Amino acid sequence: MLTGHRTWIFENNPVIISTGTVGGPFEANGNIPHAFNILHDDMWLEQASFEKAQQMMMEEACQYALKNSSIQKEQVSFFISGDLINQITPTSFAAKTIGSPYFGLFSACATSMESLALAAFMINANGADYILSGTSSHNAAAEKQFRYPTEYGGQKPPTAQWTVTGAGCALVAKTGQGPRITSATIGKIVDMGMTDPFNMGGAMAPAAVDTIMTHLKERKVDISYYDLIITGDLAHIGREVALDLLHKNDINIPEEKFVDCGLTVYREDQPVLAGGSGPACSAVVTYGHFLDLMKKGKLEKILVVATGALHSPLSVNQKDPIPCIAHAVSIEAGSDVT
Amino acid sequence: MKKYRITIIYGIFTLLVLIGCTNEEANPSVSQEQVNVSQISSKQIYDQKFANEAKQLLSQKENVQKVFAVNSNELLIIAIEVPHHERFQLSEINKKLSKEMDKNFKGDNLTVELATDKKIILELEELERQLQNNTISQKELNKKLKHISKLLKEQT
Amino acid sequence: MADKKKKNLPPNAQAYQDFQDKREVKRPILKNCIKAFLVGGFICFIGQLISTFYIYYFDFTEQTAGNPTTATLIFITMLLTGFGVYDRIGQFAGAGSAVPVTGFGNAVISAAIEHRTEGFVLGVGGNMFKLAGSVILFGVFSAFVVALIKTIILTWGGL
Amino acid sequence: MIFFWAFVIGGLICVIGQIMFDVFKLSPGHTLSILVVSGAILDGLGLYEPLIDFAGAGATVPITSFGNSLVHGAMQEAEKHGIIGVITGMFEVTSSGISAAIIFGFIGALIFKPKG
Repeated sequence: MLTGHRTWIFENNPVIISTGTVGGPFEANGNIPHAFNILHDDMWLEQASFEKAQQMMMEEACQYALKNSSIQKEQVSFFISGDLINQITPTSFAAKTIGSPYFGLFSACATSMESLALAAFMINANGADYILSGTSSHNAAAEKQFRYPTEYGGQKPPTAQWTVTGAGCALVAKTGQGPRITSATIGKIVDMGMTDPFNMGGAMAPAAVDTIMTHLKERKVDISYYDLIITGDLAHIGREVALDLLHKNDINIPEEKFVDCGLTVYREDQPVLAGGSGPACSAVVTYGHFLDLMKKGKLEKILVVATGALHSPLSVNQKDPIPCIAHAVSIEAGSDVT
Repeated sequence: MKKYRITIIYGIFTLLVLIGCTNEEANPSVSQEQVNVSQISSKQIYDQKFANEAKQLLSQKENVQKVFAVNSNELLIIAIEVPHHERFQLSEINKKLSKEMDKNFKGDNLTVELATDKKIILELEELERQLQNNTISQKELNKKLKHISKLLKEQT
Repeated sequence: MADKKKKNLPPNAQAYQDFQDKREVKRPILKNCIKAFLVGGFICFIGQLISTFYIYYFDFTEQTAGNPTTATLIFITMLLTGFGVYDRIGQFAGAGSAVPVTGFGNAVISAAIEHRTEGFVLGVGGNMFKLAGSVILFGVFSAFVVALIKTIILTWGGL
Repeated sequence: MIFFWAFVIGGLICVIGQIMFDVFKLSPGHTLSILVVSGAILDGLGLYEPLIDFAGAGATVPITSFGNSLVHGAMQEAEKHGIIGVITGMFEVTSSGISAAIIFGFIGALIFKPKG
C-alpha cells in the first residue's frame, strides 16, 4: 500500500525466511567473518575470469539461501538481482543456472535494497510465493570495470572505497519464520554535481539523507522508532556528512544508532581507505550480520538504506556528475507472525 | 667538500704529470726505437705524440678533471671528464674543446674526436694502460680506435 | 575549471559541495610527496646502476645505454606486475612509481594481463594501450610540433 | 656523484607528478601526458639534454625523457631529410620503451594471471 509519495507499507508482512552470504579472502580477514555461509580463499574461485567468479558467488548465495530453508528451487517464483558489471551479465548467467523467472536490476550498490523492496512488494501483493532477492560484486571485476586494471599501480586517495567481494541473497516468502519486511521507500536520483569517482561516499550522502527523511515523514514515525539506521556504503566521509546533514535537518539521531555496512564489514586496519562498497557490501552485512543480530533478539527494528552511485566510466570521462540514489527497506523482528 | 675536491684535483694533477712524464720519457725513444715498443707483433705502435700534446693542452683547462687520449696515424680520440657540477654545460664544453682541438691539429692530417662519455673514457683508459705495458699490437690498436669512433658516432 | 563548473550548479548543490569539502579527508600531500621522492629517486638510482653496468660490461655509451636500461627496467616491472607487487608499490608511492618508465610499463603490462580473459586479439591486443596510449599520443604529437617548429626555425631562421 | 644526482633529480620529477595528482587532482593518464609534453618542449628549448648530462638516469628514467627522445629522433631525421624527417624519424631513438612494453606486456599476459 502506498503511503505518501514513494513509500510502500507491507501490511501482509513478507518474511525473509532465509539468507545466503558468500565472501572472498579479504572479507574472511575482515570484521565479521561469522556473517558468511562460505568464505573463499581464492579471488578466482577456480574460474576462468573474475566475472565468472562473481557469477559463481551469486549462484552459491542462492543455493545457501535455499538450503537454509526448506524450499525447493522449483518453488521459487522470481529471482530479482543485479550487479555492477557490463550489462549485469554475471547475474544473468547466475539466473540461467537458477532457472527461475528473472528480473535484472541495475542500481549499483543500492541494488540489494531495490531488489528486496520489489520482492516484498510482489509477495505483499500476492504476485509471488517465494522470491530470491540478492546481489553480488567482485572487487577485481569492479576495479576492472570502473577504474584501472587490478595490477595497475595507481594511487587511490583516502576517499576511495574498497569493493566487497561477495554475494548476498535473501529468500522472501509470504509466511514463515523470520524477520518481516514492513515498509520500503524508493529513492529519487539526487545529483549534487559531485564528479570525483574516488569519493562516492561524499556523493551519495545527500541521497541517503533524502531517502531517510522522506521515509520518516511518509511513514509518520520518529527516528527513535528504529534501533538502527543502516546505510549501505557511505564509508567514513559519507557517513559523517550524512550524520551532519541529518542533524542539520533536525533529525537528532545518536551517532551509535547510525551505522554503515561499508565500515562494519572490514577491520579498521585493513587497507580499504574510506571503507567498503559495492552491491554485496550492504547485502552481506545486512543479511549475514544484522539479521543474525535480529534473530538473536539484539535488534528489533532496523532501516536499511542502501546507497548507489549510478555513474559509469563513460559518464565520468564525459565529465558528467555522479547521479546517486538510496533505497530504504525497514525490517522488523517478527517471530510472533507465522 | 672543498678540501676533498682539492685533493682529488691535486691527485689527478700529479697523476697526469706522472703519466705525462713517463710518456715524455718514452717519446724520444719511440721515434728511434719503435721496434722496441712493438715487439709483440713485429708491427709498430703509433707514436703517441698527438695524444700527449692534446693531453697537455687539455689538462691545463680548469674545467677538465681527467683526460685520456690515444692516437693512430689518422685518428686521435680524446676523452675528458669534467667536474660534476659543470655537466650542465657538458655539450658546450665538448663543442668548444672539440673546436680547439680541431684547430690545434689542423695541419696534421688527423681526424680528431673529443668525447665526454663515460664509456669512451673507460675504453681509452684501458688502451692507454695497454700501450704503457706494451700489450697491444698496432692492428689491435687500430681496430680498437675504429670501434671507439664507431661508438662515438652512435650517439647523436 | 572546477570553479567554472561549480557556478553552473544550483545553489543547494554548491552549498553541499562546500559542506562536503570540509569533511572530506584531505590527501596527505607532503607525506605523499616525500614518498614519491624516495621511491621515484630509488627507481632512478636503480636505473643509473643498470645503465652503469651496461656501460662497463657491454658496448654501450652513456647515451646508447638508455635503451637497454629502459628495457631492463620494464622487464623488472613485468615481474613485479605479474606477481602483484607493483600495485602495492603504486598505492604507497603514487607518482614515485607512476612517473618513471616503469609506470609506463606497468600501465601496458597490467592492462595486457587484465584483459587476457577476453582473448589475445581483442582482449590483450585491443586493451594493451588503453592507459598508456595517451602517453604515446601526446608524446608523439607534441614531439612532432616541437620538432616541426625547431626545423622551421633552423631552416629559415638564418641560424 | 651521478648516482646521487640521479636519485635527487629523478625524485624531484616524481614529486612534480605527485603534486599534479594531489593538488590538481589529475588522473595518472593526464599527469603522465602532461609530463611527456613538457619533456618534448624542454628538449625543444634545449634544456633537457643538459639535465641528462647532469643527472643521468635521473632524467632518462622518468617518462619526461620519452618526449625528449621523440623530439631527438625527429630532429635527427629532419637534419637529413628536411621537414618530412620530422614524421619519419619520430621513433628512431625511442623505440626501446615502447617495444619493451609491448613485448613484456604480451609475455606477461601469457604467463601471469591478475592477482586481484
